[in-house]
Order: sequence, then structure tokens, then C-alpha cells
Amino acid sequence: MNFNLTEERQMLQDGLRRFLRDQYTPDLLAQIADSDTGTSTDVWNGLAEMGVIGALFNEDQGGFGGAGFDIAVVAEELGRVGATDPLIDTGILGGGLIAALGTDEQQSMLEDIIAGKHHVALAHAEPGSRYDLSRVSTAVTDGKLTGRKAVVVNGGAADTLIVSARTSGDVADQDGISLFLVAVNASGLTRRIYPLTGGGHAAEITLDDTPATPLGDAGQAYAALATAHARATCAISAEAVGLMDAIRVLTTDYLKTRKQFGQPIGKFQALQHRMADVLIEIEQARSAVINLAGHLEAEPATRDIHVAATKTLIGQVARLVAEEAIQMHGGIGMTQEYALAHLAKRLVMVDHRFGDTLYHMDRFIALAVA
Amino acid sequence: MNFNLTEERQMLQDGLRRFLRDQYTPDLLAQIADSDTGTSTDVWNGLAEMGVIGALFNEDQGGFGGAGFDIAVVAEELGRVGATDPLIDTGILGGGLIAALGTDEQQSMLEDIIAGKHHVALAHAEPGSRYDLSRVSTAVTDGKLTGRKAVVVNGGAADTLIVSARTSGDVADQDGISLFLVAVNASGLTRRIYPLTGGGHAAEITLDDTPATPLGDAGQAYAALATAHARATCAISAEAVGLMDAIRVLTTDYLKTRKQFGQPIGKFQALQHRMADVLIEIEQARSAVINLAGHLEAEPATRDIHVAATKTLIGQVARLVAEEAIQMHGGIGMTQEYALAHLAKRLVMVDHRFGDTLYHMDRFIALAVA
Amino acid sequence: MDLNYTDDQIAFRNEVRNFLRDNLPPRLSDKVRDGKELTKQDHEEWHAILNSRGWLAGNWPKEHGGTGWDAVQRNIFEDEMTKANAPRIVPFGLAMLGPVLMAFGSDDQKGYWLPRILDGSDWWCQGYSEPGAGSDLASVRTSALRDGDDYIVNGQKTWTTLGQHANMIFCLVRTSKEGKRQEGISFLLVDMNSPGIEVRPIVLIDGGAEVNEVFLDNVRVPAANLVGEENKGWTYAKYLLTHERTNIAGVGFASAGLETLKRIARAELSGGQPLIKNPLFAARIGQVQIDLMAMATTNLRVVSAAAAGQAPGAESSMLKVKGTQVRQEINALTMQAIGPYAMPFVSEALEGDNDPVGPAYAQAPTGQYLNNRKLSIYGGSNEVQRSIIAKAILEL
Amino acid sequence: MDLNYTDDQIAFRNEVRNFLRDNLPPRLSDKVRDGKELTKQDHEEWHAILNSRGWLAGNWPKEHGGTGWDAVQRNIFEDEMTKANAPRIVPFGLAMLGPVLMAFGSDDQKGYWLPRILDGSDWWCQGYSEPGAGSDLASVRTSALRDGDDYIVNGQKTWTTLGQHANMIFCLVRTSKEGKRQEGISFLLVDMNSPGIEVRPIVLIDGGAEVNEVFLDNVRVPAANLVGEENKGWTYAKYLLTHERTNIAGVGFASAGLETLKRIARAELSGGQPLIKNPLFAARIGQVQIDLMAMATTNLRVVSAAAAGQAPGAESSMLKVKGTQVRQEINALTMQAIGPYAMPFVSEALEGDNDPVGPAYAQAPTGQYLNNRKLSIYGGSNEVQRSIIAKAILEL
Repeated sequence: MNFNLTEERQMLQDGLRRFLRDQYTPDLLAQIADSDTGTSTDVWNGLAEMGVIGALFNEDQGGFGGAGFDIAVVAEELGRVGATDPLIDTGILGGGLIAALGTDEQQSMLEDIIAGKHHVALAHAEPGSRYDLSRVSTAVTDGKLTGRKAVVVNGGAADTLIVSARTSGDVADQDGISLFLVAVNASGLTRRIYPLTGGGHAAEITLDDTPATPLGDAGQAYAALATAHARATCAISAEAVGLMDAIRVLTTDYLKTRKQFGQPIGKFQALQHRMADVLIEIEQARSAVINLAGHLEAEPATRDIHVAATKTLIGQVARLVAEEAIQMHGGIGMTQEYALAHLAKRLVMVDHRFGDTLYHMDRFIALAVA
Repeated sequence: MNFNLTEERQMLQDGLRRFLRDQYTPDLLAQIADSDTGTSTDVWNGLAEMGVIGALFNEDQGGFGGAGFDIAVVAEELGRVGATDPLIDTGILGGGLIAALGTDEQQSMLEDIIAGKHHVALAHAEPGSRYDLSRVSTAVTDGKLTGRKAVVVNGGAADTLIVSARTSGDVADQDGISLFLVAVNASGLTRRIYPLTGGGHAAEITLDDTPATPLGDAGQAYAALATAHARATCAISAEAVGLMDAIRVLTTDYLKTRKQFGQPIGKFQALQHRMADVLIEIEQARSAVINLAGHLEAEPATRDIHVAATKTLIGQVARLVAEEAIQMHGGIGMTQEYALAHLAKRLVMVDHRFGDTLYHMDRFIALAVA
Repeated sequence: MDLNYTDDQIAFRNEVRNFLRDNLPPRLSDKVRDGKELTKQDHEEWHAILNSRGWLAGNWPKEHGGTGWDAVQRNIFEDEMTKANAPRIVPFGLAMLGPVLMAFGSDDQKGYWLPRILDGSDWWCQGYSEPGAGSDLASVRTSALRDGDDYIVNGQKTWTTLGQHANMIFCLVRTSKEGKRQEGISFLLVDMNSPGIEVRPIVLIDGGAEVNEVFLDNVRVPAANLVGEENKGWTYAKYLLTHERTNIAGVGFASAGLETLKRIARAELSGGQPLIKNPLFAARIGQVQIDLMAMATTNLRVVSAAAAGQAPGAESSMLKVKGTQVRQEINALTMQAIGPYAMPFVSEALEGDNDPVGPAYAQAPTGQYLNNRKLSIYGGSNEVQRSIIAKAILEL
Repeated sequence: MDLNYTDDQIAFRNEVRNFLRDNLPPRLSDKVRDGKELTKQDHEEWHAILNSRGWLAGNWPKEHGGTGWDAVQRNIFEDEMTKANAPRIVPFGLAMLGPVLMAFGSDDQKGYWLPRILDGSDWWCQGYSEPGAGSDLASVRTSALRDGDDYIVNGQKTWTTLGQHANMIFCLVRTSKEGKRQEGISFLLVDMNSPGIEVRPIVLIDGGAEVNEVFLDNVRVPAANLVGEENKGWTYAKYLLTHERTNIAGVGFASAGLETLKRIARAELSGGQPLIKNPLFAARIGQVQIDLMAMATTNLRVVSAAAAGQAPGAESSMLKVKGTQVRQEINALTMQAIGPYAMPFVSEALEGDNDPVGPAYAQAPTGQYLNNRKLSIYGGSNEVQRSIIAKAILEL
């Protein structure tokens, strides 16, 4: 048992933290918020150069990490500055699925992904599928895809889309789901691109007899999707902890400097005690991420208990931290201009990706309670 | 719309409050706690003389009240002093069912009940039936009863038992439940009498070929049982609000007098704010009782929405009030000798009669949400 | 005790209901239902409709052109308005300034300003809050120095809701630095078109710009625009705050929000079933519904006492706290109900008639969740309310 | 980062597990599992068994007859003990006084008292709290006046757990009224059989009598029983409190309690189905289970840091608060699970082997719920812990 980072991860964390602190000026954040990609070329290249994308892959895949704690360390640092870079989409979901299922030729894309030269988005969820991983109704006819994909994060900036479709089975069956690589300029593909509340962009994607290349064996994609989502859940949970830390620092600093009724509001005991509870819950969230990261390579039954437990707790603590931070800030916390707004919105939106507290509590009950 | 008590009810409330304040000395409470009946003959006679029992019945039944607000006014005052008198058992459940279903001859018992001369207990729940009103498996053979009845409150002091049994249908059917009057000294009836955590006594009752007299039509008792339980729920909810008020007064008094770190602990803002939340929830509980009392005579579908909503809220607020009061008192709040112990225990036990927060939330969802 | 309305009250409710059915433009109620932003013209149109019926000033006496309603009638009216998705009456002139003028204004002021509030000649906004003051309203720094028949006003106001539409602002200003902080405050009516006034929007966390900063740089204000006595403004300010707190529980908004939540939870699917059939989500809806049922009665108890002439006291603080908790929980559940479609940022869609991303009902919830975090902050934060309750009711 | 135990740690865990399997008397583990009260003899029997294996003093160094374990080993041991339903080691001599004597006692004191703790010659109890002091431990009023080679002690101690079994008590006493309140406190060892000592039980809310008041009336105590220096007792007292806070999260108790809760929820029926199948109840179990999973890791993080030599700081305050929340919620859910059978008052049944009212598992939960309200009160109330967190970690 050991809760210290390895030397390599510690170096990566330190370097990444310095890099992001230098890069992520308020100006850059504002500029990225208005961009179509959710990242800046400079930052993304810098992340690639530092090996941040490579840390998501193991050595066989051309990276030098790939374990749960690699993901968690990197994502937490991005969260700390409220970064919107598509590490999860291009790296964990996109790169991860290509690494897991791709042919040798398809695997060659990984080099460009790790080098920061190629963006990917996973177009899996559909209108009405909510968070159900197995609910897919996009159809395949003669190898061409027809269907709709909902809230495809990074779908606007991606060079390649990974699209799920049903090749057999009933609409909610785990068996019968296939993945395809689709070029964003393929025929019959239309994208409606829009900004997201927590920063970055997504797209609604319509496929109408769109040509596609299979990724992996027909009908067998569910297990890989589940693994990719478990890893993405680990990442977004760690990102959430980074956001929580940043919000906590911002809020305690504010409590120390803001005066009302003649003293810093941080001297009011009611706020002190609530802030203590916030801190306790953030530490709970941090431990939950450690639990998930440490079990990410376990067999799916064990892994998924931790996915469900961690994402449930993260969603709950996220709401608490965001709401308490805004409340303790008062009016200034309601303004777009102040740094809290972006961090809090991004944190609240964490509950809307990869399953919310409701979805994961139901899963946890099924897996670990009843 | 009018939230003032009628003049009659106001007088009853004032008189009852004075009477109980005078009677319920700490000595009497301790004496009653050690008694088998949960009441003292003097107090019970006094209540009868004041018309407190009669207030639970309408004029046709020989009383002079019987509406939801009559029940609520009386029960709240008993709650305020932590009284354990079996008003619910003898009056609302026992007397209420006899009034609803009894033959003319059986109805004649009401006079003695209202005069305080006859005690009744309802032996309905069985081991394993939990809070399900329709789950009855006590059997009837040749008019004689065989079965077990669980946690029969006032079962030790009662002169007459009302016992439910199944004369037809499946174990959880609403149809097929019959009620019977059973003398406590009937053959084959054994009682194991024990004290309750919240004061008063109950009995485990075993019936073995025990002679019984039918009360009401065979197999048709469910509706009357549901009505009696709705009225009992109104009473225990109002009693809970009385307990909450008493606990709130005790706790704020303590906060004002108890000094720590050089000042009254009531000056600590964290406690002030928590106590403010407690007060807000008590007012919510008070409103919930008004809602139920005002809808107690409505058609069952409407009535039962309020039964479920009110009992859910009461159970939640009861736990909050009891736990916050003990916490704010600190060590003294943990001692049996201090007045809080009895009040808090009685309040916590409210959730274990007539359905708890879980049972009633499920009911509320079925009736009013989905 | 009687939870039912009297026959008169039922007749009144039906009258209101019928009026709304016949006179509320569907274009406006659709916008309100879908959480879209109303234009200045929308508000003015609806005010004019209500004014033509004599129902614009629910809390004014008849002598000034108000309805003369008691608290129960006002509550019925507000309930029906929210249930019908009518635009909310803009409160600054009607609910806030009007009562202050009636109580403390000169006859000239009453005669001039009150009719202009009713007929829409003036759009008022509020100049109470200042940067850094928060819930500590008495820390007014905006100064007004007497200069002949004028005051010269310098300072800055903030959180001025819909100030971009306003031509008049009522301000708390400091006319003296002597004595206690509360003693040197005056209540002044200022023309927004005066030279030296600048209005700058504050973009809020939901992307909307409903509040503003108002900068006052050597603004000349006729001394005739002083309400009541100089240095007595704190009394008038507190009076205004008390009146602002009618309908503080927001029962109508909560009820309408709960209906929307259920409508969405019936339409959304989870595991192929309507979301509302999910026991855990149903329990969360059930919880807030139960809380709301109790709060509605608490509200009626306070309203009923007010109708009987009792002054609303710290009870309104309890309603404020519980009311905001209920509304914010409904907001949070509604955002949760729309699932991944909570993520699109759709401020544009709220204003225009763009083809929405995702279901139409998914456009508003995220913005409303974010925007309504303000409920527990403004009008005296919930922390301030808890302190009031502790002191005034619990006597701690 | 590695969540797994090392091979050595696994071997140690198996050693503990095997020992408990072979040496823990089922009569004792049955009592613990069913929440029954242990007699003095029960405790002494179990202490003797552990001592014969050399495992009684988990936090003592080997030189004094302890185990010399690091924090991780102690945590493994405590985990296995609770999982096996072993009686808790009575902490007063072993976990509290022992470390103080080792750090501050004279060689004579160490040589005399420490072996007697191990072999059971002495049963110690705690004389910290006084009536009216609450979490403000420095407000010691019990006085000790020097009289030749003795101190004369007068005063009253309270909340003295299991004081009815004790023959010795360690007391904080006031030896000076000069300077700050903390400066005049001394740490004194007192024979409970001395003339002038009276022990009176305090019946608690659950009906049990595990705590006592201890009255000291002109009690003569040899000056040799002063630990460390006169008037420096506050330093020793704080040292003791820090050591008391190992295992403060109570992860083992919570895990055992969660298992009991699930066992009961599988056995209880609701609507004819196992209660654990009720989605709302399952969600409440799930919630506390999720909280416990995270807390167990937080605890291991602190334990691991302690094993690496870092002093436990305010982190233990976080564990105290969260640990008590989790345990109290498990208690509340367990009481809820037993339904109407929570109502019988069954203190007798806990002590004897009476035929129980209702299911056997329904005997303990109500009493445990009530008794464990103490968890958030004693050892520094959760309010005190939150203030410590705010100051020491958040620097507010």
C-alpha cells in the first residue's frame, strides 16, 4: 500500500502543473472559450510535447503510461486550471478505442494522436439513449451508417469520428454494437456544432447513408466501449477533483479577503463550518478517484463497482462544492467575468457526462448492494 | 381560508395545555414510565373529564368533535409534555373502529371509552407484515382465531382487543380482512408485555383457537382500517409537532444558558444557523399536519396523498430535530435523567408507527408523482 | 381552521382565471413557459393589459389606482398568474417604490410619480446595492452633496436588475457621515438620462445580462426628488424591503417549475422507460413536492395573518430560506432530468426562435439552474435570513 | 500509488486472521455481533488472550512489551478485529495512559505501571471531563493542593467510561490558578480505592450505564503519582488526545455495521419482498456504502502517512467528522430496517439471554442508534472538529 506517486508521475504532475499555470492565463481561457476546438494549438502541442497525451497509452501503444493513476494525475491537473482541452475525447475515448480494437493500419493513427496532430471524437450516444451504454439504434446498411448522434463532445474539432451502430440484436442489447471510423467530411454526414456550458464544443451529428470503416469485430464493441467509458469516467472524476481544489482555493481566499459587517466573512463560524464540510467532501472525492484509478485494470465486475461508486460521489460533491462556492461568494460568484463561473459550470457539467448520480447509484445498487 | 382555531378548539387547547402542564411533573413522567399502562388513572380520568377523549368522536358517536383538527389539537398538546397516554390506541384506533363498524350493542362501549373507563388496543400488525395494512395471515376457524400479533401498543393495559384476521383472499389482499373483538382473558390468548423505547408498553400477542366476536362485516374491514390509520397518522404527526416544539424550547433555553469558551453557546453562529434550519423544518412539519388534518375527511385518494406526504415529512423532521437537539446539548443530552431523553426518544419512535419515511415515500410516489 | 377558500375568494380566483384565459397573449405565456427572455416591449404590453383591468398594482390601495386587495387576494392573483405562465410584474416601480412614495413621499411626488408607474411612463430600477456591500446595505458610499436646489451625486450602484430598460432609478445615497452608518442615508429619485450616468451590463454565470452596474459621475438631481427627510432614508429603505418580501416563498414559481419538471421527466427516457418511473428520481421529485406542499401552507399561514392585519415578521425569513431551497432543488432536478442535453450552451436560443439543440424543453433548465443560484443570495442572503431567525424568533 | 498491501502486509493480515479464528472465544464474538454488553470478566479474558500473544499493546514499542507495529499494521489488526467481532481493546490504559507514561513518566512510573496495564493488574479510567466543561477541556476545576508528600484532591469528574470497573484513574487537576487556564493543570494518577472517592453511574439515553461521575472529596494522592512536571499537564493531555485519535474514523466498526445492516435488510420483508430490494432503501444503503468506500481510503491515506513518519494533523478531524456521520447513518438505517420492532425497549435482553421480542437481530439497533449519538459529541465534538479544520487547514 502506497499513496505516493511514482517518481515519473510526480515529475509529470509537477511539469504539467507549471506548464498549465503559465499557459492558462485568463486571456487564454477566454480565447479558448470562443474557439471551435476547446483548445489552442499551442497548448495542445505543448501537452503533446510534455508527453501528457502519451501518458494515456501504454508502451505497446506508443505511450509510456496508460494506467489509472496516469490518467488521474493528468486529468486532475487539467481540472485545476479549468482546461477544456479534449484529452478525454481525443486521447482516452478516441485513442483508447483505436488502440483496443484497431487493425495495425488503424493503430498507426495513434502516433499522430500522441503527437497532438490528430483529433478524434466518439459519436456514441443518441437522442433518447441518455447514459445507457448499450442503447444504440444507428443502422448499418451495406456498410453505410444512418442515424443521429447526440452531444458529441469535440465533434466539431475532430478529424476522425468513431461512430457506434447496431449490426444485430435489439435496441438495448450489449451484443450487436459495432464501431466505425468515419471521416468528418464523409458524404451524408452533417454536424451542428455548438458551445458547451462548461466550455468546449460539441456537435449533433446526422448520418445519412454515410460511408464508414469498421473498427474492431462486428457486434463486439460493447466491452471496449465499457472499458473506454470506465477510463473516461476516471479522467473526468479526477478532473472534477482538480476543479474542486481550484474552487476551494478561490473560495477560501475570498473568505479571507472579503469583509462584511466589519470583518472578513471567513471569520463567521457558520461559513467556517460549512467550508470544513466542503473540504471533507473534497477529500472523499479525492479518495474515490484513487479507488477508481486503482481498480481501473481490475476485472469488469470489480472495476464497474468503483466506476459507479466514484462517479456517484463525484457528482454529489461537485454540486455541493459548486453551489457552496457560489453562495459564499455572493453576487460576484454569479458573474461570468469572475474566475469561479467557468470552474463552477465545468464542475456542475461533470454530472452530465458518462452517467449522472442517478444512473450510477442505480448501477451501484445492482452491482454491490442488493 | 382560516388558520385560526374555532373558539371551542381554542378553549380545549388552552385548558388541556394548562392541565397537562400542571399534571406532567417529572415525577409523574417517571412514574408513568415504570407503569404498565403508559398513563395514570388520575390523568386519564382528568383527560376524560375535560372531554379530550370525547373530542375524538363526533356527536353521533357520543362525542363533540371527531374532525381532523380536533385530533390534531389534542394530540399536539399531549406531545408537548411527552405524554404516553394511549389516546391513539384506546381512542382513535379502538374507539374509532368500534364507532365505524360496531353493532348498536358494540357501540355502547363508546360511552365507557369516552368516559375513560375502558381501554382498547388494535392487534393488527403481525411479525413480518411491517407497515403493510393489508398483510394479514391470522386465521379464523369456526369463529376462533389463531395467529400472532406484533408490537400491539397498549396491548398490556387494554380491556378489549380488536384483532384482525383473514377470512378470505391471499395474504396481502385488501379484501378478506375481518375484525374481531377479543377479551384479553380469552382462552388461548397469551400476551408478552414489554416497555417501549418512547414510553408506554406494548405486547406480543399469540392467539391459539381464541374465541372472538365479529366487528363489522366479514372480509370488509380494510377501508375502516385505512381510515383509522389515517386518523392515527394525523394524531401521531400532531403529537410529533408538539414534541418538536417542546424540544426546540428546551434546546434554545439550553443554548442561551450553557456557556463554553466564555460565552453562551447560542452566540455561536454555526449553531444559530443550524437552529434556524431546525425551526424552519418544524414549521414545515406544522404545516404538513394542517394539510393532513384539513384533508382527513376527504375521499381516500386525496386523503392518502396527505397521509403519505405528512408522515414522510414528519419522520424526516423528527430525526433532524431529535439529533440536532442531542448534538447541541452535548453530553447532558445523552443522559436518561435530562428531560430531552424521553422527548427525543418518543419523537424518534414516531417513525416506527403507521409507516416510516420509506413506506410513505413509496406510497406518495405511487399516489402523486409517477 | 379551514383550508378552503371562502366563496368570495373562489369567485375572485375564477375571475382572475377567466381574465388570464381571455387576455394573456399566448405569445407571452409561451415565452414564459419555455424560459425565454422577455423584451422590454413584452413587459410593457403585459403591464398595459393588466392596467387596463385595474389589476397592475396588487398591493396599492384603491385611492392611488391600486386594487385594494388583501393578502389572500394578492396570493390568489399571483398563484393564478404563475400557473398561467403570465409574465411576472416588474416589481421596481410597483412593488418597491410605490409603497415608499405612498408612505413617505410628498403630495406632489405621489401625484406625479404614482400615475406614471401605472401607465408605464416610467420604468424604474433599483439603486440599493453597491460594489463590495453584499448583504450589508447600510454601507452606502454613493454620496449626494447639496448644491443649491440640487444634489450632486457621485458613486456606483450594482446588481441593478433590468437597469438597461429604465429611465428612472431610486437610490440610497449618503448625505451625512455623522453618527451611525444608518443615520446619514437619504432616498433619492434620479433620472437615468441625466448627464454623468452610465449603465454597464454585468454578464451573469448563465450568460444573460439582466443586471447592470450604474455609474454616477457628478450627476445633478433636483432636491425636489428627495423622498421624505434628508438622512432618514434608511427607514424608507427598510420599509421597502419589508414590502418587497411579499410572495417571498415563490410558491407559484415552484409549482409551475414542478409541473415542468414532471412533464420533462415523463418525456425523458432512462433505460427505455419514462424517467419519472425511476424510483430514485421519483423519490427526489416526491421529496420536493412534499416540501412544497408544506411550504405552500406555511405561506398561506403567513399570508392569512397578514390579511388579518398582522405585520409580516421574521416568518418571511423562514419562507425565504425554504422557498429558495425548494426552487433551487426543482431547478437542479430539472437540469438533471434533461441528461446530456444540459450541456449545450443555448443563450441564443432563449432569445430567438432558433431550431433548438435537443428537445425544446431542454433549452432553459441549465440557464435557470445557474441563474437561480441568485435566489439564495439576493434580497438578503439565506445566511442573513438565518441570523435574523436566530435573533428575532429564537432570541439567541 | 498502490492500493494493494505488500506481501509482508498480506502475510501479517493472514497471521492476525488465523490467530483470531483459533483464539477468539465464540461466546465473546457472539456477544459483540449481537450488540450485547460485555462484562468486566469478558474484557479481562480477551485482554489476557491478546497479551499472551504479545498483541495487546498495538501502539506501544517493543521495549515496553508492545508490538512495535507501524500504522498500517495497526490498521490491519484493528480491521481484522472488528471483522471478527472481537471485543474492542479497552483503551484507557493501553491507548491513552500508556503513551503518556512512556513519553513523560519517570523511569519508576514506567517500570511499575506499564507492566500492570499489560497483565491486567490495573483497570484504568479517564478523569478528563468535568461537569459543564463539554469540549472545553482546559476549564479544569478539580483542585490538587500539595500537602507534604501528598496532593489533596477535591472536585468532580464525569463521563468516566467504565469507571465502575476501574481501580485507577488518571486525572487532570488544577495545581495553579496563575497565568492562562492551560498553564496550571497537572496530570495525576489516583487510586480509586482511596478514601473520599465515590463513583455514581450515569444512565444514558439508551438505558445503559457505561459512564459515571467520579466525586473526589479530600482524596490523598502520593506526590509520586504526579506524571511529569507540575503545571505542565496540559501538554501531556493534548499528547494523549492525539494518540487517542488513531482509528478515529472507525472504518472497521462501520464495515461491520454495514454488513449487519445488509443482513437485516435481506431478512426483513417489505411488501413481501426483502427490504434490500426496495430501491429507496437500497439507495440509502448504497449511499453510505459509497461514502464508506471513500472514507476507508482517506483513512488509509492518513494511516500510510503516519506509517511514513508524518504526524497526524487536522486530517484526523476530517476523519472524525466523516467517520461519525457514516457510523451514525448506518445506525439510523439499521434501526429503520427493523421497522416496528425498533420500538421495544430491550436493555435487559442485551445483558442476559432472555427470549427476545421480535427477531434476534432487532434487539440491539435502537439502543445502538441512541448510544452512538455520542460519537459526534465526545472526543471533541464535531463542531470543535470543524473549527479545527477551518483554522488549521483552511486557515480561515
